[in-house]
Amino acid sequence: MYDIRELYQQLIIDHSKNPKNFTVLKDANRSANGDNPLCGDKVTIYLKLEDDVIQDISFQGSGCAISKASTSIMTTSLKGKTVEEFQTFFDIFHQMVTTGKTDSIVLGKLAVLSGVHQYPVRVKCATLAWHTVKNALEDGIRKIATTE
Amino acid sequence: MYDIRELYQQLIIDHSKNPKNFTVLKDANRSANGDNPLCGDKVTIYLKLEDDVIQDISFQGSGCAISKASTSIMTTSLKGKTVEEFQTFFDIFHQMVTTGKTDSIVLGKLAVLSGVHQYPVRVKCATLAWHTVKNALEDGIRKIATTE
Amino acid sequence: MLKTVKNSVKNDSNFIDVEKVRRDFPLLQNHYNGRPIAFLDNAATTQKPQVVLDKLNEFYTQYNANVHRAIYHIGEQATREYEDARKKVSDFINAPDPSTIIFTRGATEAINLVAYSWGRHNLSPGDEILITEMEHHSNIIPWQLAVKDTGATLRYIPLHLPVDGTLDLQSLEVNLTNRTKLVAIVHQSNVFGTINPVKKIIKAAQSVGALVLLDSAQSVPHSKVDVQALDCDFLVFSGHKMMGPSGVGVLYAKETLLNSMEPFMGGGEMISTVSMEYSTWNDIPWKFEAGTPNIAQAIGLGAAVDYLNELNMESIHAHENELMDYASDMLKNTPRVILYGNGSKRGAIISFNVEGIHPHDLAQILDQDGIAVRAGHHCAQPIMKRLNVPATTRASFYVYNTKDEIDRLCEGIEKAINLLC
Amino acid sequence: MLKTVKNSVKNDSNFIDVEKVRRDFPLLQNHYNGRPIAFLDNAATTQKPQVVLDKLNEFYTQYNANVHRAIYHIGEQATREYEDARKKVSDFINAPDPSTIIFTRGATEAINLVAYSWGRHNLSPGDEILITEMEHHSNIIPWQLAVKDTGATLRYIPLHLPVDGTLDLQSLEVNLTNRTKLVAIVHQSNVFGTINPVKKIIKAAQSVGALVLLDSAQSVPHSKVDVQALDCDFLVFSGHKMMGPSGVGVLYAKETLLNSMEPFMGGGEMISTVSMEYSTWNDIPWKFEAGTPNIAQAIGLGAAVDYLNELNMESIHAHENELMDYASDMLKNTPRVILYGNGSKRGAIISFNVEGIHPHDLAQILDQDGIAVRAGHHCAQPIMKRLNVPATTRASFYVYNTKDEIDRLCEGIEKAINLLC
Ligand SMILES: Cc1ncc(COP(=O)(O)O)c(C=O)c1O
Ligand SMILES: Cc1ncc(COP(=O)(O)O)c(C=O)c1O
Ligand code: FES
Ligand code: FES
Repeated sequence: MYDIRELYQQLIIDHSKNPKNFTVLKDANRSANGDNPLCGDKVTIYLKLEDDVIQDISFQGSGCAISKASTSIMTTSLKGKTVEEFQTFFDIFHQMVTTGKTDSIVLGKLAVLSGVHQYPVRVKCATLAWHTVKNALEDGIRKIATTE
Repeated sequence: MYDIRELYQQLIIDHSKNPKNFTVLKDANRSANGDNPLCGDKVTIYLKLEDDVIQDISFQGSGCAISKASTSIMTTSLKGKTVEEFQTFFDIFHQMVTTGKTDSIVLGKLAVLSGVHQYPVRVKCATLAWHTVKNALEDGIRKIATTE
Repeated sequence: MLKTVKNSVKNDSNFIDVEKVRRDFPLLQNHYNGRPIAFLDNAATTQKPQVVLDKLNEFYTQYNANVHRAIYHIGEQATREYEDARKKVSDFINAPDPSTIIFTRGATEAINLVAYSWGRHNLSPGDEILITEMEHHSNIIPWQLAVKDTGATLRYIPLHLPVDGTLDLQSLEVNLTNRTKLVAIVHQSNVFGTINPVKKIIKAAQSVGALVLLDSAQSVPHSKVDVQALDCDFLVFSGHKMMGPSGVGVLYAKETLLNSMEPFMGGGEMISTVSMEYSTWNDIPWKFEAGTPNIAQAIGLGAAVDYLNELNMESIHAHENELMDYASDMLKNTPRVILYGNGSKRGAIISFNVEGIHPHDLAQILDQDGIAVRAGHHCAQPIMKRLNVPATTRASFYVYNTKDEIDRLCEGIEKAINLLC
Repeated sequence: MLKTVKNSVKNDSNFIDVEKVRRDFPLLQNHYNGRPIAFLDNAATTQKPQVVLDKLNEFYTQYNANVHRAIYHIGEQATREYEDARKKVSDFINAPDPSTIIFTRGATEAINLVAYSWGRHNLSPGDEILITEMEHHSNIIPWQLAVKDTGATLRYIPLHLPVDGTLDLQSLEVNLTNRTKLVAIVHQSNVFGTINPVKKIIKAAQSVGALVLLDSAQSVPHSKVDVQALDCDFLVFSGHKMMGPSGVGVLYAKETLLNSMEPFMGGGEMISTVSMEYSTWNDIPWKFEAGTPNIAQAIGLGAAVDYLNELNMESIHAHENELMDYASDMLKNTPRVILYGNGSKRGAIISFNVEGIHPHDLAQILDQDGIAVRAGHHCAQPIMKRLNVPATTRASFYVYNTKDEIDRLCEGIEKAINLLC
């Protein structure tokens, strides 16, 4: 017996209903769009990047509870992080949602998404926004599609 | 247990080794080529047709024992037949090699080929020359391929 | 909790003893998470009765051989069974002759075959292909690629607005001109279930001299389709959507068309003679079946056709109609459910969304209870655009589905609402 | 009657316990006309071990679902198994990445895919495609069709004369110029068994900037093939010739090529986004797999690969070499037998004729004793022309064949001689 509540934990539901930083960032100097071709969902990430530090971040778009929650919690976790820190952070997060290996000290609230690794089709949902941030950081404005 | 000798009866073997009318007919006024795409074998039929009567007939080409014997016995049976008689004859022969229903009074020696109906792939062998005669009668000179 | 009317299964239909039918399907005997599997994704693919699996096994253990050129007995038997399957399929759609039945990998390959063999050799700039906004990607992309290669133009019959799952047939007249060379249209929509008035459309197309291709992937498995009565030029469908194995589908086309068309793929069996400089083609249908065919799959499809005939297509259709009526009623009475499509003639496919719940989350939650539905764009992105949604949830039924499964679906939706909203 | 050396089967090879292997193959347990079936037509297709049939059954009864887009668990499992099969095939030929493995219906479709997706977009008048006189029709017709559409020229590397089953490699140098865009060549001949010096040919082709396609339909099932060591650009083979189900084959291609190539067929799964005006493509390999794939067949092929690996490709090859040596010796000592082809590197395929007996009559007579061989042009009419025969008889072996079966073949030939000559 598996219990769906292991995937849809309360924190995920809360964030998906009331996502944080769900707005267009007025003074963004970076942005990128991400597509999930599997479902047709899209996300736009807005970044204010200064001296390699993410000063502010927001998002817009459509998505499932998993993707909304992942994006919302991500935005709250990235503020103040450097580009390099983001990369490590993403690596650890990516490992968690694909293998279940959680480093909750580093990931904090994001650890709530560890259940995703049991649902391979949903990995894209959890990582879409992350890939999009990565793209915004690397490339300014470009359209990306996750390839997972 | 089936016995291959029901297919390869002595008369068939004899005709295949020493086919009758295996020559180019000098005074032919009709001829046609037949191809068996299944095996690549070819036959050429030469006819001397006068007032709708097959005065003489011969053949050339390559083929298996079944096709050679069928062609050889056919040539011996067609001399003197009218075009119309050929058509009835072919119909009865065709029925025999596809269904096994033999009318040995009409078919005479050709009845020896009745075993063919048990080997659907070989029906083409037995009828190739017949189709070719039909074509020569209808059309003078044309290349035909059986469609069975 | 919903109030549900639990009919005894025997009464599900006048003809179909659904519990008896279900016993023929090994996969339906499985449980997941403690619940029997309710397979409600039959528009994507269907489950296989034991007789089809037995037939595959019979082929592989008794007469597995390559077809058409073998002298030995298992090769002859394989050939006979393969061509018998063609005959069964031919009879099933009332084709005039088995030679008009080409085995392909699926409906998709069948459409591509036409787009290459007919399309690339018959289309030029100025010519138009007319499809609809209701098409599956399989009946869009091949034409997008074909018009790119030939300079022809692709036009669409729009959906009726506001979207009710039907076509705007008034625009058919505007779009259908003597420039129209082909009308390629879905027989039954895989999103809305709408059964399009194809007979009328075929008549209209014929009046301007256009050919008609019917994408019958969703109709042939569920009702009696008669290609001669329809008088369509091409018709395609997939074996896996009608209880057959994966990896086999069918192109039917009129004999004169097949005879005049260029081959699609080159290889063994489709030739008559080969020289280094040029080759000549085999007769139809083999001209279009290059290489070793999907032998076991075609034979398995023949067994599926036998099984469907035994159940009787009219009885299947009646059972599904009953399920659809029930499902529509039940879903209408489920909170937050938005139903899409309400054409008067519909097959057993129902698309919906639940306000506030993403279709993928809904499908995930239903899966916990062993209910398999589809969430997504259903390979019909133009429809999603018109509906202005990224995706929908879709339940689609077959003869082995029950009202009880529909009850479970509605209960599952309520559960998802309680969890996520 | 021939004097035959009846080895105990255990000694047939150092590695393969052939009696044990045979027990894995249900079809080989059958008798015909009172004799066990000796299946000596493995170049046409091969028998299936129980593990492959079990895998097919597992798929259909446990997780039959459409792949790639299902949220529910059987759909996820089907997808996982399908992609696992791709990984297995990828490892089997040492491909750099599973994304370079495209599932097709067979070798024939794989070659046609290249002829369309690469050929139609990269060939122009003046360009040349170089094939050989030793090709299977599947590697001739697609190029005849492609040059007709593009105005390019098709050239042939001739057979060595007098015909010994090898290529005239001196003419390779003459024919290979900077006009040559593609060399498409059979890895192992399905008529002579000759294993062509493809590594040398690939080097030569690369030196003029030509791509190389290997038709490995006869090599991959019988020996270790390593696409990275060979450095070929394309390589194709068929599942049914390597113990897999019918209806599945493989195209391997270098990643950069696949990425730059246009799609072949359009439909579901091969797209990223679809609008009414244009569409964008999915990543490789899916870009080339339009529509519902041959799911069960690919998964079954994965099981066949597992089985072959377990037996070990080197052991299989050694066993077959031993059979070939034995068969050559035995046939040489059988009256009236004319053997074709004597290349030094050969797979387990032997073509011959018996003086005074048509190959089809011979095959028919052998069939009476349960011996299945092929008679015909073997889809290689240009070779027949060079041999100046309409057809040959061909015996071709696999790991489950025995010396005893070769003895029976030779006895059958003597019987045919007694009957017909
Ligand atoms: C050398 C060669 N190439 C290609 C093919 C074609 O394979 P398939 O018919 O499985 O597509 C064959 C088998 O018939 C072959 O022997
Ligand atoms: C309406 C319609 N057309 C075409 C197809 C394509 O069928 P397949 O994927 O079996 O080729 C489908 C199924 O997905 C469909 O529903
Ligand atoms: S389903 Fe679209 S992002 Fe999760
Ligand atoms: S085998 Fe060629 S005609 Fe009989």
